[in-house]
Amino acid sequence: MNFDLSDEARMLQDGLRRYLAEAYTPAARKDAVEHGFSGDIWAGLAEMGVIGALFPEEQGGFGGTGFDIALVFEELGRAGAVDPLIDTGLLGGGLLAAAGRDDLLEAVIAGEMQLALAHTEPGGRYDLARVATTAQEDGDGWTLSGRKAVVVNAPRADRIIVSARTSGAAGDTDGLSLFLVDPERLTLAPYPLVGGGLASEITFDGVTLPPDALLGEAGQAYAALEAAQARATLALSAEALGLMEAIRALTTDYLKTRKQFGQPIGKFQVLQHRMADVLIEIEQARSAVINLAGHIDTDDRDLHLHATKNLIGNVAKLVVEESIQMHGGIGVTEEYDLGHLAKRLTMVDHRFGDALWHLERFIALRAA
Amino acid sequence: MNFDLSDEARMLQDGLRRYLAEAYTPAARKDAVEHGFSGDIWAGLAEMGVIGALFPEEQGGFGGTGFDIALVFEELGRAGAVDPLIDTGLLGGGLLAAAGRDDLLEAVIAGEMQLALAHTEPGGRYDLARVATTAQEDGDGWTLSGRKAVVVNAPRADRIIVSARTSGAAGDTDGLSLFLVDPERLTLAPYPLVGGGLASEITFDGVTLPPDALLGEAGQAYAALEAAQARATLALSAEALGLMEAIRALTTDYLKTRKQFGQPIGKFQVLQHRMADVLIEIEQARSAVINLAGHIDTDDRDLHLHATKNLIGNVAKLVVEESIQMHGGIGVTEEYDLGHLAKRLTMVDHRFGDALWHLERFIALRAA
Amino acid sequence: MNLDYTDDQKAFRDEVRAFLDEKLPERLTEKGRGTRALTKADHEEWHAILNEKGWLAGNWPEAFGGAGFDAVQRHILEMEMTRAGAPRIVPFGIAMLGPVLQKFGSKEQQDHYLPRILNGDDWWCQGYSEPGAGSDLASLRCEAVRDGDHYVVNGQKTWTTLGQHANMIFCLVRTSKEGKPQEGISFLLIDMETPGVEVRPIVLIDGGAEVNEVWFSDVRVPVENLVGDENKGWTYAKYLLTHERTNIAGVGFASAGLDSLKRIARAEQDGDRKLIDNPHFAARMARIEIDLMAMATTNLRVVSAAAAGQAPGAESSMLKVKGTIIRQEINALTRTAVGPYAMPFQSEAVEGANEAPIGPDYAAKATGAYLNNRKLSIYGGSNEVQRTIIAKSMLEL
Amino acid sequence: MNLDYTDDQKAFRDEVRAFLDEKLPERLTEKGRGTRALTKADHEEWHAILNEKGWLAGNWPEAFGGAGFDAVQRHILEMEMTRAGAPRIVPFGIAMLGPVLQKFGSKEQQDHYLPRILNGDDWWCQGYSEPGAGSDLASLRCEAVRDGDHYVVNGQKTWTTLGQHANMIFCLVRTSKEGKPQEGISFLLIDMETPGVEVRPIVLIDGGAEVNEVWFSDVRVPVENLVGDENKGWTYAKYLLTHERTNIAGVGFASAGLDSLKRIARAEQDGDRKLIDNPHFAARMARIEIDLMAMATTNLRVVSAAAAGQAPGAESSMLKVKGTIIRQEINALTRTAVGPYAMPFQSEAVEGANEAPIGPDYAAKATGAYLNNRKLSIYGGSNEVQRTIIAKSMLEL
Repeated sequence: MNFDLSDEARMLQDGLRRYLAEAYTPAARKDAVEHGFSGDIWAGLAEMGVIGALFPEEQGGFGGTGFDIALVFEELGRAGAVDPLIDTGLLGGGLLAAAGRDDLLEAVIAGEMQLALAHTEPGGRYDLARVATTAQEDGDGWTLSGRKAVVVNAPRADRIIVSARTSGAAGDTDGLSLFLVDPERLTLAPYPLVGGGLASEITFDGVTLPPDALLGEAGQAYAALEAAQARATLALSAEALGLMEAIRALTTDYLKTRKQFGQPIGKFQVLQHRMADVLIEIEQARSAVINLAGHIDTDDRDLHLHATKNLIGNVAKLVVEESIQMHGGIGVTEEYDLGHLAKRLTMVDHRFGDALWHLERFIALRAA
Repeated sequence: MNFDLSDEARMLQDGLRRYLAEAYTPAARKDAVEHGFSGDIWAGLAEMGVIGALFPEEQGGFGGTGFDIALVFEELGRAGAVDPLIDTGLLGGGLLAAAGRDDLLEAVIAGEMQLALAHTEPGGRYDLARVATTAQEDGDGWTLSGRKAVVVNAPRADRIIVSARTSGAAGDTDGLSLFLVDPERLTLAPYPLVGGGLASEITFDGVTLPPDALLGEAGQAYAALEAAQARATLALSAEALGLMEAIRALTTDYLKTRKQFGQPIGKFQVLQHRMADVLIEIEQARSAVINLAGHIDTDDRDLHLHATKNLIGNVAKLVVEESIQMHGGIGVTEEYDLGHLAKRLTMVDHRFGDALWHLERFIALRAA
Repeated sequence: MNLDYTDDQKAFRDEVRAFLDEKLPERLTEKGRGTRALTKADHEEWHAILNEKGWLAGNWPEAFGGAGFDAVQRHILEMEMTRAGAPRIVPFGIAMLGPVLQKFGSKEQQDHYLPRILNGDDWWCQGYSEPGAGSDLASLRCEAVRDGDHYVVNGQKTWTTLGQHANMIFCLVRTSKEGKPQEGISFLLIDMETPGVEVRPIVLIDGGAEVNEVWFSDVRVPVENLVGDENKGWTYAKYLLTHERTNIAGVGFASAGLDSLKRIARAEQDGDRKLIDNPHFAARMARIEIDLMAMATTNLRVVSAAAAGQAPGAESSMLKVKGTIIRQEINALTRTAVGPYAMPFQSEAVEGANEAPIGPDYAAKATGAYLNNRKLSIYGGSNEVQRTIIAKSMLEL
Repeated sequence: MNLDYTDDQKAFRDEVRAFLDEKLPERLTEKGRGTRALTKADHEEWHAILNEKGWLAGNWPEAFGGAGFDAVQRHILEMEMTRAGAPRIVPFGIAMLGPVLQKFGSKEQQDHYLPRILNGDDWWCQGYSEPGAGSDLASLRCEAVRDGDHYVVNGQKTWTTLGQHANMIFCLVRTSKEGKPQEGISFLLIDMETPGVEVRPIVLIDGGAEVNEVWFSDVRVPVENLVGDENKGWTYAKYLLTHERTNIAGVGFASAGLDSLKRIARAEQDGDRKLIDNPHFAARMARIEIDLMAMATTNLRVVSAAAAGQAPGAESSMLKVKGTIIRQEINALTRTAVGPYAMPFQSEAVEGANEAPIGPDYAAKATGAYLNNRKLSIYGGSNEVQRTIIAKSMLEL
């Protein structure tokens, strides 16, 4: 049992924290918020090996454990970073790796390729098997028909991985296949996301793809999707932890400096105790992230996945609401840093399943 | 719309509050806690017309509205009274009234007869239809077989009303019948209840009853049981409100007098704000009781029944836990008044359905 | 005790419903439900319709052109308007300034300003909060120095809602630094066209810009614009705050929000069932509804007591706290209900907002409303201030 | 980072399990699960078994006859004992007084008292709290006045757990009224057989009488029973409180309580299903379990840091607060789980408690445990005191 970081991990953590503190200026963040990511910073991250840290050596990286992922994303969260490392790295990259496409993965790790996963569909909520989009094979390749919802990073992606059904019906885990699509074949109307970044709705209206667009084995994509999303959920949870820490630091500072009724508001016992409860819950979130990181490659993965994402969702709500309340009016203004962090933290509950969704699945697993 | 009490109601309230404040001495309460009720006080309540206030004129009373019931039980709760007015008055008396047994009801209203309802069975929890006890008719009357759980007031009852199945199976609403049983036919081992009073487990092992033991029509008792329990639930909710008020008063006094760290603990902002939340929730409980009282004879009865008992259960937990916490060690001692009140208030959630039980039924009604 | 409306009250409710059926423009209710913001003209249109009926100022005595409704009638009117999706009556002139002028204003001020509020000639906004003086109003610093027939005002106000539409602002200003902080405050009416007044929007977390900073640089205000006595503004401000607390519980908004949430939950697919049939979702929603059912009755009790002439005390504070908690929980659960479609940033302030929304219509406002309504527990006396009021009135400390 | 035990730690865990399998008397675990209280003899029997193995004082250095375990080993021992249903090690001698004597006691005190603790010759209890000085220990008033070779002690202690079994008590007494309140306190060892010591039970809300008042009337205590220096007792008391906080999170108790709750929920019929399949019940239970999974890891982090020589700071306070909340919620949900059978009053203190319980076995303790365990958030520094510690260490105010 050992909760200390290895020397390599600590070096990466220190380096990344320092880099982001310097590079992620207000201007860079604004750029990333509006345009999905900031090219310079993306290159900087790649150069530091941050993308490579998400993959094991056999896939061309030098990390890939749950703790590596947690470390990287906690720092990105702390900086309020917008860059789509989840989409390009863990979702897109993870699926490329599962399909053995080392050629493309190399470009991803080098920071030269952006990816997006077009999976969720309108009305599909968080159910990974609820895909109705179809891919029909004919002599010349594949024809895709269907709709995809809130495809994060699609407007900036060099390739989009699209899930579609080659057999079965929405809700089946069998029959899902993945396709690698050049976005130039699609019409993408970008829109902004709360907390920054870009996404698109995508309609496939008989889009044709060459035969080699198929990624991995036809009909067998569910397990790879599940594994990639589990790692993405760990990343998002760790990002949430970093956001919580940044918000806590901001709020603590505010409590010390803001005066009302003749004293710093941090002198008010009621705010002290509520802040203590916030701190306790953030420690719970930290342990939950550790639990998931430590079990991401074990049989207990899903139990911890559901427990962690449920807890993160609940704590995120508490942290957002209490920090805004303690700030008062300034907490709901766009200009102040808290707004950006609070929005990103709020959105954590809307990807890969919210607290209620994971609660129900935790109960089901425990009853099984 | 009018939230004022009528003059008669106000007189009853004032009289009852004064009477209980005087008569319900620590010795009288101890007597009632240990023996189920105190004879003098029971007679006093009957003489004041408190039992009669639970019944409408056509049943020999002079009240019987939801607001009459709420008024009486709020005062009983405020005094921490143990006397089994729910069992004798609303359950037993209500079922006698429904069966047209005015002869016995007269004795109840006069305070001369105590009743108990033997209905719940081991494993039956709060489901009114989950009765497996059977009553078989033969030429000479009825034979009862089965078990009843936690029959409140059985050891002190002059008559016990027993529910049993004359047809159907546990869970059916049809096929339930009621029987009036002389407790001398039974072996009752009394045991004490948390918060005071006595109960028994009852085993019917082929107990024979005369033909006229049947109360009302055979197989048709469910609606009467439901109505009686709805009124009993209103009474229990109002009692809970009275208990909350008594606990609040005790806690407020304690906060003003108990000193720690050099000042009354009520000066600590944290306790002030938590006490404010307690007060807010007690006002919610008061409104919930009013809602149920106002709808007890309407089509919306069950919606308000489930809403009110759910809310009462949740607020009771908050009030008990916060008041004990604010008292510190003395709050968990038997000698101090809070103990008795907190125990009674805690037990409210264990009769006629707890907060979770009513939540599920509220949801089902809303979905219907 | 009787929970039903009297026959008169029922008749009034029916009259309100008939009026709303006939006169409330469909275009305005659609805007309220959709993603588009109400414009200044929209508000003015609705005020004019109400004024024509004589119901714009339900709380004003008939002598001042109001409807002279009692608390129950006002409650009925508010509930029915909310239920019908009518725009909210902009409170600054009607609900806030009006009662102050009626109680403390001069005859000239009453004769001049009150009709202009009803007619829509003036759009008022509120100059109370300052940076550094949010819940702690007594510490405000914006100052007015007497100079002949004028006060010269310098300083800054903030959180001025809809100030961008206003031509007039009522302000608390410091006219003396002697004595206790609240003793040197005066209540001043300022024409926003006066040189030196500047309004700057504050962009909020949901992208909207409904609140503003208002800056005063050597703004000359005629002394006749002082309400009541100099240095007595604190008294008038407290009186105003009491009146602001009409409908403080927001039962109508909560009911409308809950109805909307239920519609969403019935529409959203959640695996093989609708979201409303997800027991965990249903439990959270039921708890809110049960809380709201109780609070609505608490509100009626306070309204009923007010109609009988009793002044609400700590009950207002209780309603404020519980009411904002309930509304915020409805907002939070609505955000949860829309699932991944909470993520698109769909603000009125963002270009292209008049395009079709991303995802289902009902999702467009969910996240913005959640974020924006965090303010409910902050403004109008934060919930922390309310809890202290409740505790003091109960603990007598 | 690695969440697994090392091979050595696993081997130790297996050794503990084998020991418990062999040596823990079934009679004692049955008592723990049933309705009967452990007697003094039961505790002494278990202590003797542990002492024979050398594991009674896991936290003591080997030089004093302890096991010299590090924090992780102590954690493993505690978790395994709790899981096996072993009686708790009575903390007053082993966990509390022992470390104080080892750090601040004289050689004579160490040589005399420490072996007697291990052998079970002395049963210690704690004299800290007084009426009027609960969480505010510095305000205590029980006084010791020097008279030749003795202190004469007068005053009262309260909440003295298991004092009815004890022959010795360690007390905080006031030896000076000068300076700050905490500066005049001394740490005194008192033989309870001394004339003038009186123990009176306090009956608790669950009917049990495990705590006591201890009264001192002109009790003469030899000066050699003073630990360390006069008026320095506050320092020793704080040191003791730190040690008391071993296992402050109560993860073992919580896990055992959750297991028991699950067994009950699987046994309880709820309409046509088992209670554990009631989604609303299952949701409350899952939330507790999810919280506990996280807290167990927080606890391991603190334990691991302690094993590496780091002194826990505000983390102890966080574990105390969260740990008591979780345990109390388990108690509350267990009470809920047993349904109507929470109503019978089934106390160890009530005559006839050795008869068969009313209703299912598992129901007998539910209400008593819920009520009694309200104390968890009160004693050992109330959760309010802990939150203040957390806030101060974080806000640096």
